[in-house]
Amino acid sequence: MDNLFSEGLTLMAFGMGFVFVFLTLLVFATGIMSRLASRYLPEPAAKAPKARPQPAAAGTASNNDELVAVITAAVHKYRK
Amino acid sequence: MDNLFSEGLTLMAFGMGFVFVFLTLLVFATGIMSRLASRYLPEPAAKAPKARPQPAAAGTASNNDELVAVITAAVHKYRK
Amino acid sequence: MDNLFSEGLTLMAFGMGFVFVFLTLLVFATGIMSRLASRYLPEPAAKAPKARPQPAAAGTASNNDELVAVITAAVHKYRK
Amino acid sequence: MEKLLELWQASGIYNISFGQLTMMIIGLVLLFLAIRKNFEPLLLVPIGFGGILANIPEAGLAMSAVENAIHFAKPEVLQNLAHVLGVSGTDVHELAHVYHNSNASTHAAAALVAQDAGYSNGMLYNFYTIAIASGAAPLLIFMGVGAMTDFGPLLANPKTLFLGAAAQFGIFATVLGAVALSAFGIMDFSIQDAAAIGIIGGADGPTAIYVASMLAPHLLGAIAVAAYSYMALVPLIQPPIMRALTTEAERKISMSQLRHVSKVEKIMFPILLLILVALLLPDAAPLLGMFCFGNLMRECGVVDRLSDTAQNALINIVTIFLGLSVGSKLSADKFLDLQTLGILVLGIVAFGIGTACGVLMGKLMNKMQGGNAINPLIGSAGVSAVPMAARVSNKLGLEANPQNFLLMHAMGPNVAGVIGSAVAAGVMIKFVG
Amino acid sequence: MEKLLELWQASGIYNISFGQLTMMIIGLVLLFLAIRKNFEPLLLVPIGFGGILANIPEAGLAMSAVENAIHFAKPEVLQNLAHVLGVSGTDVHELAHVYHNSNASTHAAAALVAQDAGYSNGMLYNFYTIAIASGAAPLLIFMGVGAMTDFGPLLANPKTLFLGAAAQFGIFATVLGAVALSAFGIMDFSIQDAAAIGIIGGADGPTAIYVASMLAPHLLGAIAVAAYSYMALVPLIQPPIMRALTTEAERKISMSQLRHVSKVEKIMFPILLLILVALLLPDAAPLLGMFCFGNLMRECGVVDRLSDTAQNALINIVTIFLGLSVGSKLSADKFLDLQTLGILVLGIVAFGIGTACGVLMGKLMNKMQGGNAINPLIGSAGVSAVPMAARVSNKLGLEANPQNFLLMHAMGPNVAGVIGSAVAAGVMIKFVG
Amino acid sequence: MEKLLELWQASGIYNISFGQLTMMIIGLVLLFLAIRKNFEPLLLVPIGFGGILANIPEAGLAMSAVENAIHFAKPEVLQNLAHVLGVSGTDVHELAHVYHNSNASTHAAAALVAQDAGYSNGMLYNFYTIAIASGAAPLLIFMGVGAMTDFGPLLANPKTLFLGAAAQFGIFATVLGAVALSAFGIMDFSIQDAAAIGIIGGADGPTAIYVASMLAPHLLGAIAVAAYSYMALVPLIQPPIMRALTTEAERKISMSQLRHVSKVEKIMFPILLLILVALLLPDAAPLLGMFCFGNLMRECGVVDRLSDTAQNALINIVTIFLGLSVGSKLSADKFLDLQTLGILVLGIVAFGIGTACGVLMGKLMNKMQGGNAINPLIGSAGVSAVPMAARVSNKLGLEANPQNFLLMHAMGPNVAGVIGSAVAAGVMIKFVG
Ligand code: NA
Ligand code: NA
Ligand code: NA
Repeated sequence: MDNLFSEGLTLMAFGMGFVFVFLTLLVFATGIMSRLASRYLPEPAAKAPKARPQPAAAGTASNNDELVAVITAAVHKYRK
Repeated sequence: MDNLFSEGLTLMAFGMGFVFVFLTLLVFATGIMSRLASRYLPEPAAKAPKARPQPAAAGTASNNDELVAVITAAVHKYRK
Repeated sequence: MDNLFSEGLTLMAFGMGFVFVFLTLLVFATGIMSRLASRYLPEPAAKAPKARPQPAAAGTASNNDELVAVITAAVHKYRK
Repeated sequence: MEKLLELWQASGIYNISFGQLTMMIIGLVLLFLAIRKNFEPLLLVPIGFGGILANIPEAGLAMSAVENAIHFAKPEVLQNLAHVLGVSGTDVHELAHVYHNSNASTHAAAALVAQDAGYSNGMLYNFYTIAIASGAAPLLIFMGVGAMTDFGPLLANPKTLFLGAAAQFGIFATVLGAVALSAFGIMDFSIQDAAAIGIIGGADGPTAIYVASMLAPHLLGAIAVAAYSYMALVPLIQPPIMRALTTEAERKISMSQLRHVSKVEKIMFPILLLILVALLLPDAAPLLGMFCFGNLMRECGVVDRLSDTAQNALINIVTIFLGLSVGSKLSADKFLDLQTLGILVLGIVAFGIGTACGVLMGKLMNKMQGGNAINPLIGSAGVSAVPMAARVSNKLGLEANPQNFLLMHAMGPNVAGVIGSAVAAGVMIKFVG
Repeated sequence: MEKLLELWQASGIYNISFGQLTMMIIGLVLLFLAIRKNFEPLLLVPIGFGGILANIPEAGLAMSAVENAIHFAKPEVLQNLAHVLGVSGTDVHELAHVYHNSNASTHAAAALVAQDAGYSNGMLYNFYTIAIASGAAPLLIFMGVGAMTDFGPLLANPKTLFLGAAAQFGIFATVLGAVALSAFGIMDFSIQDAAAIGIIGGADGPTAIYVASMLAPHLLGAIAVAAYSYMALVPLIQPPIMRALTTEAERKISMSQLRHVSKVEKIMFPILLLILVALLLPDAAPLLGMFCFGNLMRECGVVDRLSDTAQNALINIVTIFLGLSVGSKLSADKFLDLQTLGILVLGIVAFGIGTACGVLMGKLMNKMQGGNAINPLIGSAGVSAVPMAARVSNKLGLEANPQNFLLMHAMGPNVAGVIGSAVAAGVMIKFVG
Repeated sequence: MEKLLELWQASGIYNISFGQLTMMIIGLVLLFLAIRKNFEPLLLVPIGFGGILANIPEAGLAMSAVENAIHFAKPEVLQNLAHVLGVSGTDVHELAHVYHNSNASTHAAAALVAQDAGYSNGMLYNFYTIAIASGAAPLLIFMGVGAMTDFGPLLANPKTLFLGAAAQFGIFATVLGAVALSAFGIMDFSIQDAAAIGIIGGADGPTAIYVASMLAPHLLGAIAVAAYSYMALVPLIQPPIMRALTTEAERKISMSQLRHVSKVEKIMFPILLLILVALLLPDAAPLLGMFCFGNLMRECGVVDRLSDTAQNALINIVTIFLGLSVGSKLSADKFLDLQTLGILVLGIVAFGIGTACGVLMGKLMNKMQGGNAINPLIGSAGVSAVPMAARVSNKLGLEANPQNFLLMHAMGPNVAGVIGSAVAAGVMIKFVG
């Protein structure tokens, strides 16, 4: 009986302790990260990537390409 | 030979018998259910639930919430 | 050492050889297929099938049917 | 030069057997029927393609690791397998025969030997094991079908359930036909085979595959192909029978509009059906349980995202695997057999008898209700083949009377037929499974 | 006639036990709560339905092949099983008991015997093995939840993580309560059971199922039902506690608008969290790893098609299987037990203590920051139950001050609570797993 | 206090090895390349994240149950394992070594021992077993790619298949390079390793993963990372080679518009390709069979819901699991090796040679057709890397002549390259598999 109860107490002490330690560290790490991000990687720079529309895994974007090709070919003819 | 054929006959007799018994019971049960439903749970009452839009399994509806919060904050400011 | 290298050489010779034989056969087969297709199965005939809208695997298209039935019933009444 | 010979001797042309060639042509015919003739393409395209893949010589896509090991017949591997299987010689036919008739632990031991020798299960064999042998794929498809089914017309007129019951006579008459063929020595079907063949008359793909996988896996390919082909042929098979058994006057009967069915009734019906199944026929519980679950998700209105997935992404994924897996059973040694011919003949007989019984029951019910209440044409929809059979009823009704719209009335027996054949499946699994 | 008797003796009515009947009614009640009362329907509809399926007599849907073989008790099968299990007699209860306590190789051998005798695993048993026993389903749901979670409010005010930490006290207090019940001889919970019960207080379905499947699979059904039911009851459980612990003045506190959070911060947060987990608590790595992966897919902006699938098709498919699998644990012999009552009581205590600690921590933080910066009502959201608990905070805030919009401020502790209970889960798996 | 020590000694910081730290940094670099530099993010985000997860100390996510049991080294568990593995001592390195070299039945027995001791397979290990070791994931991705591929440009000008053939020389030249490195004692690659490395030059992710999983699973991580990285680098790697090998006049060649390709041709092409594969190279049947199946579903027009699922939900789900599974092979002991450096160098050589051979074949074909019919720039697209390589051809064409649109002309060799490398894969599996 005593044994089980003390196990429970230990679990509570270490569990809550660990949760607080972990989340406290996370508070600090997040703060540092946010400060670094706002200093070295301000918003506009961050928005620059992610331009290209994504094809599927190793897939073909041939539909788009076809469209592009058709349009460009049309433009090409028109200019002649 | 006889044995296989009589097995087939038994299967037919019991199979068709059971199908009819089962579906007859279902006809009666459905009839009773429909009568009970129309008496005790008429249509308008039945429509009442299913109001809340459903979030994903244990998920966050933060997008909606964000929208709501932005709008309410805007309204809030405007009124000041 | 010699053995491994000769294995590599064999693999290269047979591999490239086979790739070329295979794709050459494919060029010819494709050419024949295209010619047969354009002669015996010209475009309009090819477009004919695929009319029916597809229900799910063994599924019910009862929604469409319901719509059709409601509309036809309405037309029916109107004409009386 | 030696390598060139090796490549040639490993090629398909060198190894192809007449049976494999025939099966590949049959696969192409199935693809043609599916693509050009619109024969249940969602199933017959994967089945046909899977059939071709399964018969590619030397690729062993539909074979287990042990079968592949026996096929390639390296002496030391055969000796190890013979040791595990308890066979004295290393004759490949004897090994294959003993392997197929050995128990589960011997199977497992042989699989380890083949794996050690570097052989692995073919892709289609794996798909079959996971999708069909486990029973999962037909059940998941049934869940999706449940999520697509509207029981409204059935609830508006529950008596149409009798039409769905009568049409199941096709199943059992065919069972009798199959055992008769065996009894007279024409074919060699066991009672299990006969039951699995009969279920073709249920006109329900997943039910047929589920029953065949449990009672007669060696006939699964032929049964599935027959079931889906005849379902596609419903517009050709049913009309002559329907015309022969009804009078012009009967076909002209116009049915009164169906009453409105409330949401509560639709929610409670799948639960009611589940309880009846649970109390009366536990062997039908997997099939009808998943069907009711799908339907409850559809109707309850609070899990629409699950219902949508069950009707789309999930059923499509499962259909792909199910079709390829069925195709894996189209191997020459099992399909090119007199039995397949028997299955095809019995299958169409089953469809015909089911249609006839449905129509006759419709005539009987019409007579009992005064002769002007029920158009017997809706009886044929009791075989299921949802929604094709209901459309056929509607078409014949319009032919007789251009103001006669039977579609919604035929949807009742149509979905009743799904329940009916699942109940019949449960009875057969109970008695001969 | 004999067959008729056989059919009757195999029917559900003939075989149903009182426990099975009770469990089927409980399943119906769960469906009622889910459909009519909107109790977390996405989980409780499949769980309730699965519970009914699992209790259909003779169907054995939730039983393994060996359990089915023992249930049907054919003498020669029992003898073979007794041989494999090393038991002298063929008493079914003894066989079942020895089977459940035997090691993995004996299990495998018994499974082969049952398979040879023609028995197979029930459908729900297979689903449970693949979805839950492997740990896969809760982890994939957690990935999807990660892909749906916006850490913006948390990043704007990281101190709200403390609120998410405080609310986890409910978990550990409940563990203590459970061991106390055992210590005083009222119940009989092991420390593993106690830990699994405590996690109900985490108010996070997938975390609760994951922990229960590892520490106390026999309690999984009751724990999952309690967790989802109480999450649905959050709007009833939390408000009285929140009102009792706060003053009117505190509830009126208006919080300043959250700062804008940049895309880079949102991308880096899941990586930062993953690294902290990796360095400090590897046992939480599966749960938080998948959560962070889902969130990174959401925020990184270059894999939107994967993120969409994780939030829709994949999470829906997994939810269907997870729900049915949890339902398979609602068998009479495990659920109809005093322990379940204990679990239900302890679960609600856990929710209450978690709520209270969150609010008290909110009061403390408010005091430390001058008394007008933090509305303690957002503390209760630290239990998670996303987004219900945050909505409750918002509602009580609006009651006190109609201009007081707490929703976004409460989302911070709300998602912090998800992290907090996953960390708590990791600690418990580490210490008692 | 003791518990505190235990917690500390089980933490990542305490246990992390230099190799694990390095691999976690490599994982972060892959994430950076994927997210910021758009290096094939759909694969490299899951691979990079999986690599980090696999290297979390003590979590054992990429390890089997037996490896985890050996890692935690409880004396009695080690003794049981030693007994099963037939080792006298309990030295962990010896046990691990014997385990990795033991046969399938010993593996199975060791797994049961580990399971009895409470150890289980890591999550990523399970994903790898199901997704990659079975061969399923690359094949399903290939099916999806087939469903996304338009063979129109290829059918309009089938001779571009020769360009796709020529570019495969990169694969075999690299095989020769790898065996040369071994022959001169610089590296230690077997012929299987060499073949798997060569396939990087095929510029096709799923093909590379499929071949590597069959011929050299220990190199899979490095090969997959190299393949996807170089595919992302195609716009940097190819242009200098293309400019060096062509004259300004050649780059200016304008190609005549492609003829219209009928629907029937598009439907028949995948069937034709399948038959050729079946007859000539059964070892390529799984890869090209699934590719043709996907393409047939796309083109046949009667199974659009299956085709949509294959291109979206299914390929996305499989990509998530494939990526994480590949990441599980990024363990320090396998990746931080001189071999990886060799693989990276050989991989880029393969890309370069393939590009060059494609361009040279283009020049040859142009000469043979009068010197003004084929722009050699489209030859480089023969390596595949669909559609990146075709875009590069188009871009260089526009540079030389702003009216010169090569995109559609380059799509022909581009998809021909996919077929070409699958054929090459089949030959290598046949000869050295
Ligand atoms: Na039917
Ligand atoms: Na929580
Ligand atoms: Na290629």
